[in-house]
Amino acid sequence: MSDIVDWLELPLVAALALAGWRMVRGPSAADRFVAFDMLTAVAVGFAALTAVATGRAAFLDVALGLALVNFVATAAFALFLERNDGAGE
Amino acid sequence: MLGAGIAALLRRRAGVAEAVSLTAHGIVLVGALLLFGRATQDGPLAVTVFGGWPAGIGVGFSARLPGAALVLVGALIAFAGAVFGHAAIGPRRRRAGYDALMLALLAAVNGAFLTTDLFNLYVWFELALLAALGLVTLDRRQTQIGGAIRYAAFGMLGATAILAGIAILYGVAGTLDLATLARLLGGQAPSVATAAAAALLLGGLALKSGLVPFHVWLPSSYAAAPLPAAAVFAGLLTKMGFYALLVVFAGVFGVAGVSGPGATFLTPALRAIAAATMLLCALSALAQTDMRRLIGYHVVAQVGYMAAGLSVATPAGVEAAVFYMIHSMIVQANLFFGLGAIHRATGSWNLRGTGGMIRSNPLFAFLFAVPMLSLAGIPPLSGFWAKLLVVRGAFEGGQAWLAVAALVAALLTIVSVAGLWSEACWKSLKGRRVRRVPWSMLAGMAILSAATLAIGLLPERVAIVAKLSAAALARMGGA
Amino acid sequence: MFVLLLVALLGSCIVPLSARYVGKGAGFIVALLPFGLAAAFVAYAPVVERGWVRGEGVSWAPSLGLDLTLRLDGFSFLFCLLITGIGGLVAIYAGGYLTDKPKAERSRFFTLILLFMTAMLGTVLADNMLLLIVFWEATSILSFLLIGFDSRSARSRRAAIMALQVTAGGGLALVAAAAMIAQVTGSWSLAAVAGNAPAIVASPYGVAIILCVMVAAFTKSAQFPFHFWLPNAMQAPTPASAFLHSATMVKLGIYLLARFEPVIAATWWGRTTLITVACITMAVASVQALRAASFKSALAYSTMASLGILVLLVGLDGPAATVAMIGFLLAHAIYKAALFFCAGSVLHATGTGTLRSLGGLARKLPMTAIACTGASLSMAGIPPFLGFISKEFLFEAQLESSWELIPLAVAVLVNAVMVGVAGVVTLRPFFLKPVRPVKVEHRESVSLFMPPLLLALAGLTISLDPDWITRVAIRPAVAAVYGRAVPVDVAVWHGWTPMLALSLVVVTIGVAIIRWWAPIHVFLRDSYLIEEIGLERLWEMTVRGLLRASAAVTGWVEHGDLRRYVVTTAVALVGLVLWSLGMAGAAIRWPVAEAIRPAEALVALIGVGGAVAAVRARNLLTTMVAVGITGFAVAITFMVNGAPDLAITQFTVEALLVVLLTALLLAVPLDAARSRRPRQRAGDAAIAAGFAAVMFVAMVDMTGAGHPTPAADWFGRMSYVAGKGLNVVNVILVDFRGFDTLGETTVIAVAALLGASLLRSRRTEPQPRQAVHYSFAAASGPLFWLLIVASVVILWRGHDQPGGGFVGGLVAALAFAVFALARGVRPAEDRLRVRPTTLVATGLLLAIVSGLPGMIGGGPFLSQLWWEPPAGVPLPKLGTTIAFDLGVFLVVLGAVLTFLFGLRREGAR
Amino acid sequence: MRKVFALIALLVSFVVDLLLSSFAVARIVLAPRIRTHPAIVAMPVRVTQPWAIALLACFTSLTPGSTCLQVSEDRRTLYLHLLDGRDPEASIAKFRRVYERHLLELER
Amino acid sequence: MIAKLLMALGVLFLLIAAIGVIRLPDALQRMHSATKAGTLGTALTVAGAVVALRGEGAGTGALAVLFLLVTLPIGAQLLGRAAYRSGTTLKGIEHDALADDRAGSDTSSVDRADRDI
Amino acid sequence: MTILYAFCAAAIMGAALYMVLSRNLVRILLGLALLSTGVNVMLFVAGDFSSRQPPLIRAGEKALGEAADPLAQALILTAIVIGFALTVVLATIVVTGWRSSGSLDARDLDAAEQPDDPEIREPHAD
Ligand code: NA
Ligand code: NA
Repeated sequence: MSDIVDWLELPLVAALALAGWRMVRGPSAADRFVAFDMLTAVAVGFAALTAVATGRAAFLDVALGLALVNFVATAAFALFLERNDGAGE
Repeated sequence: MLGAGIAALLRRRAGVAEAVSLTAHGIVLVGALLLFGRATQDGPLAVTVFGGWPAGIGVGFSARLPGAALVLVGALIAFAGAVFGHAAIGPRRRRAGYDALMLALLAAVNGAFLTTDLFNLYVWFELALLAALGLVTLDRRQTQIGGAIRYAAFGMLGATAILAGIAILYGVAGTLDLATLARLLGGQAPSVATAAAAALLLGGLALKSGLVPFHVWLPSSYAAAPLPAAAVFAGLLTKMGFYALLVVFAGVFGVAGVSGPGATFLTPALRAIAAATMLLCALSALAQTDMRRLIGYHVVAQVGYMAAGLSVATPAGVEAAVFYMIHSMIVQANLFFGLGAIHRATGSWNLRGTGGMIRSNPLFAFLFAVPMLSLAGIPPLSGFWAKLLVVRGAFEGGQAWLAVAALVAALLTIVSVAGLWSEACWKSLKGRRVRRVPWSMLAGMAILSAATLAIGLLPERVAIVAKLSAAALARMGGA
Repeated sequence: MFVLLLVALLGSCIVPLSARYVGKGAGFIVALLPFGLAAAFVAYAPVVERGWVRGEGVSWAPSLGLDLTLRLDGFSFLFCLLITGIGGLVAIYAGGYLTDKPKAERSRFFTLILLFMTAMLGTVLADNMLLLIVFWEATSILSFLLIGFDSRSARSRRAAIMALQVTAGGGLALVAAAAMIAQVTGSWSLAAVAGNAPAIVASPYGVAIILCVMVAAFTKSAQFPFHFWLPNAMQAPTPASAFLHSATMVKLGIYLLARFEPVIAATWWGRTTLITVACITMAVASVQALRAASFKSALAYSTMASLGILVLLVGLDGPAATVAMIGFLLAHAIYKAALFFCAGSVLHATGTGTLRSLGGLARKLPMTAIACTGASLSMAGIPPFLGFISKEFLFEAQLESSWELIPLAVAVLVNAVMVGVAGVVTLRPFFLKPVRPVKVEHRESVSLFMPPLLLALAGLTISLDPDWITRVAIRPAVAAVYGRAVPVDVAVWHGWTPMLALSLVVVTIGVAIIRWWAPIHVFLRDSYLIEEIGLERLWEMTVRGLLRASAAVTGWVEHGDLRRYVVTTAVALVGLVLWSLGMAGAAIRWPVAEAIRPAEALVALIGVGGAVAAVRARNLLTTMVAVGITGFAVAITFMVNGAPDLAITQFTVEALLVVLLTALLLAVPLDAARSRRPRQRAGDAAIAAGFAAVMFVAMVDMTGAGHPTPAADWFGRMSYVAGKGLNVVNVILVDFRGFDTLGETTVIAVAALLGASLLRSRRTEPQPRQAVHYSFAAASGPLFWLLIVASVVILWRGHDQPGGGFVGGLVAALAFAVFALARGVRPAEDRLRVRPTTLVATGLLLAIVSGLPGMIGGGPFLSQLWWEPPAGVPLPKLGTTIAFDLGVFLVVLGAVLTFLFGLRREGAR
Repeated sequence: MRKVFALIALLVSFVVDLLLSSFAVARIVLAPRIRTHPAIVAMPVRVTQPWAIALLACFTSLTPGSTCLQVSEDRRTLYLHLLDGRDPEASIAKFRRVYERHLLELER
Repeated sequence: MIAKLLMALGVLFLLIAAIGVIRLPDALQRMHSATKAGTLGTALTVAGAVVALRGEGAGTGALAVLFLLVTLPIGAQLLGRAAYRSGTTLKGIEHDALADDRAGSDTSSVDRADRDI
Repeated sequence: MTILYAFCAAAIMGAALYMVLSRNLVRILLGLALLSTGVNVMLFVAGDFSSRQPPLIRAGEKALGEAADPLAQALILTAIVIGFALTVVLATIVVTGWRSSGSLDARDLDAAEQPDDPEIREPHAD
């Protein structure tokens, strides 16, 4: 099973890189936070793939944890954004 | 013992807090006495591993000698601080958590003095950092915040260097137990990794203990803290850093041991640091008019003496360092107490705004003279023996210039102390009444002055402790 | 002997208390102590006479080399007699002198004087050099306290500080000398020094030892170039000046030099140095003595000159020099103390000490005038006074020694000046007509005129009947200093000798000086040159320069720019590592090459990219986000390398940081314009790169060394067997290394406390709030409970699965965060019901208490206990670790909430 | 019973819509030139229960191509951001058909 | 096999979503890609993983997906409104009903409510 | 792989140090946070991560098989939490400082750092 995981990780890394790029580049704060959401999704994907690679369901716990916590970060971001007009470059 | 200390964290109501705090400090003091007794009787290897795991695996406390003795001294200082704080700390500060922070600080310091584990040491450093930060920012004044930011930034930098050093040692040895590390590293020729780790630990711990050129953050931070806390900082915090230096270099790397050059190559650097610290900081103290900064610089200079002892890299040097540490913890805390009392009496932290203490508070003047003269190394007070040991150690170790540096710094210290005495005690304060110092402050000072006198008049006890400590450190890995 | 010292010490503390109750007679009571001691010492006379050296060794601090060995030989004995004898007179005199002072102050003065006396006795009796130093420095400190006794006067304070600076500095030189001697000879005994002289001189420390001894002696005895403190020291109350600064303390330097003479003489330059210094001192002191305007300072300079003579005599070789030294020591102590007493009486009676404005006091202070005349005649070396005898010895020593003319010429000149000064200080105040009438406020009292009179008498009687003192004091003293017995013939008349001729020359010149004192005095006073070359100024400039240097160093070091501090620190750190690497000189060990897993490599590099982006970002939000990317990448790296616990924690921490830091960013401006100049940035980049480079090298070598994992392996084997847990990391955290975790929990608790303290107040925040967003508000309730349940599950399963108290607490905190975000801080706080800090405290207590049950069975703190259900019963296993973890959970929850509520409030302001 | 069916129908239509609109977004994203026609439209709502409005908002937000930006204060209007807003009426009609229909059923 | 397919599809969607985040012109549009194409990708990947683990961790996986489904739309709404409010540039917007209505009706109640956060 | 991770740890730490050298307090704060992340990676490199298996004992087994270094993980976990606590505390202090001084420039920390005027009476210790 881990063969395919090795292959699948690559596009996932690409997605990570793209999200990261958007996160850093912006240009607006909203763009960064959208990218952050994306980052979370990719990280969950990584958790799933790692679970498969190692054969341990424990990594799905990580996925769950990520899903739990990330929403809060997004909400915080959003509230930040509403408060801070013209945040960004 | 720690439990008693931390349990008091619970109480946050002002009145209760003080009682609890005083009790806890008292308990800690008694515990420290018992511990010290055990350390001197059972020999240096009474280890308690928490959780009951075999030594070298779990994290343990050991009643090793330097540590146990320092815990006792620390407990004494903290107890005196609690007594002193009766009048110095009001309900507002107590509500802000003063007592809990002090106890946490004490817990951290004791933890660091007793632990057998390198990583655990790091944890205690962080705890001390945070507790100290809490104390520095207790009043939320502008100066305090500035000092706190600097303190925090440097604390974290130092912690990073320390943790990086620990990481490397763990990577090389796969263990964090000090004794095991000492066994593994003490006799080895240095590798790139261990050399880097040693340097990182030296840098990080030098930062924690305020050695030049890592000292810049210290005097202003001390000036920012409320007084009994500043005293405890002076007495305990920098010494905690130095203790770790001692354990790491004399113990783990075995610089003073017969067996091996774990990091002997670093001692010239340490020597340079020590000399620079002694001279530069004693010099810096001269021009200070804020008394807290003045003594703050002396605190640093004193650490320089200890480092000088360690850097000689002989058992005699380590012995001197331990003796110096015990002496200087008490003296420096007491000096800060004295400053607090002067502030209480004259309303000023600035030398120019003080005066007349000898006429208004003769008992205070006597109690204050003891640590001052001891700081200056005037016999027969503890500071004289401490300096003598350092000087002797330097000569024995063939580092005559280090002895010269120590003596020159001592002269500078005398000059500075004489000025402080003249300004605060002799000079008359025009147009203002000098208030009386409350008894609790005097009592706090008396405890420490008595200790200084006792060490001064009966130095043999402490000297033996120092000698045994040096021996214990030297065979940390060999036992 | 030791008993005597102890008596002196105790007496000094107790006896002066009498001054609090007794008025005028206090001095007499206090004087009983020194006189008693003097009597006790006299009882030793037969012993000393036989040349015995008596030591009483008590080992005190052997590890430090300190023992209480005392030695009473002739030389010490002479000193002891002087100290106690003059000490007694000083006490009597002080009783009269200080009548107008408050009782407490008087009592303090007596204490200091008696303590000083004790210290002096200790110094001259000590054989152990450490003991000697103890007392030596004590005399310096007491001198400091006595000079500054009138502490309201700025001049007194300044003089005291100057004296302390010089003499205590000299004391440090003595410390150095002693340490070096101990290093060479292995002994701290002063008596052993003479015997080991060749070894000491031959050792690499030889020169340093002698120089240090000389510095110590010169500072104490006010020799050039350290002489300037002595005239200033006259700010001390006159009894103290008489005692310390003429009769006894300043002679300690002579004592020391005499003790070290064998060593000093063993070098080719030792004697030359002594004689040169002595000559310069004498010359300078003579000129200054003539310049001096006040009674006391004229005496002070003449004292300095006398000390120069003593040093000269130590430096000269031959037994006659030693005899002369001892004789002069004795004579000088006696007459100079008397003169000081007289000066004090004049000062006390008239309130002025300026020679030129005094006159005609003989009628009002007749006894003082008599005493002064007697003492002055002795000082002038007029037969039959003791001073004459000692001067004869002096010239004999000069002529007998191998030394040539210059010292002799200087000695003649100096003695002439002494004659002059003696004449002036007697004639002008007492017998010549004053320029203006002098008002006398007090009549002389017994306690004021008796001591000088006694001393003046002593000067006469000793010289007329020198046998006893010669036998008891002088001869043994000479023997002790010279090393063997020397025949000493003390008599007023030796016949027509060259010495007598020289004396005549001296007296002639002296009389001339007395005659033309006023013009000489005025000429010298006006001389700008002498003013300029004053070393006092040099010293003051040095001290001021030090202060300036100190201010400069402080200003330079404490420039207040955090950046430069960090630069210094970082450079030092990197430099230290580089230096260490260089010194270690080991080669880098490279790890075995492994296959690169591309995806993971890329993840890690994205982490680096995040860090780089954080560096480049000019906007704080961007920076935060970039740091977050690194955190994410690191978390993923942990995850793909088999560390689910780490990953969860890191992710959770990142999310929480977002929540908390956005609150921070709401409060502050986001724009972080460049604050460093391009060159600074380049420098910083270089530092950072250097730091990274050394870290990299260290890590590479570390991994190249292989990964021994003894502890980790043990944990892997024992985790389930001993710790009853499947999640090894968690078992380590709560059990094997539970203590770390406890410490860390305390860290968090303290952080919470700090946060609560910093973010306290402002509880009265306006308006209850409505939903931020419709759906969000609607969903926050269910989400809250979902998160709470999840947190409890995570907490519970932690021992076997990824999770545990930390993450559980963090997730629970997130539940409240959701609520706070959706509905506001206040409703969230209400939902929590208790204050976060209470949670923290409870949690911490729980964590600590959970470690206690294990102690009941005699185990150490944090021994975890387990209860396992009997087989087949579907109950979960229970252990104290769960309580521990729950404690951690509560602490984390409380702490995070403290900051969450506080910071979000802060951000909302 | 009717509500259960409504719920199942809701979920099924959601999954289908999710897939379809995901593909739609994918097509836009992968097209050689990005051509979008974003618009913000107001959608009058007929459900009245708060939970139903919230669910509607969530469902419209879940499917790619549309996001609820705001619920008007009188809870009568959803403001939706559409990736493809060329035909707002059609989109609103789609949401009515796919989600609101079932929600109304559940609400009753 | 199913597992592999599901995972591949999931990863593919995630990648496409990421590409969308890069390519789409403004923040609101990017959000469509990120939050939602991401949802599908994540769900598929987790499902694939659960299948690959032969059902081990199904509960956890399901919970994770469920939670994502609950939170993502809310997050999207929050972010969307915030983005809109923060005045992010909307490229090529054809019709802005909200702007029209906002001009008329006052939405300050929300602003007021926000003050406490 | 180890060399790569070592490089990453070093690079992160270097970048963090560069940020700490800045004069903006928030940048310093974020730099310190990044620094602790870097050190955590360093600790990770110090551990044995040759296996990708998590250090979880499989149900039914008594001991850990081939797995990543659990001790290093425990240490990192502690370090993460401590770093988090410190970061948050520092953030709080920075906010407080901003509130009281209105500046984020590290140079303004020392506005009151000059030897203080004796005339300025500081409040008494209660
Ligand atoms: Na410190
Ligand atoms: Na001689």
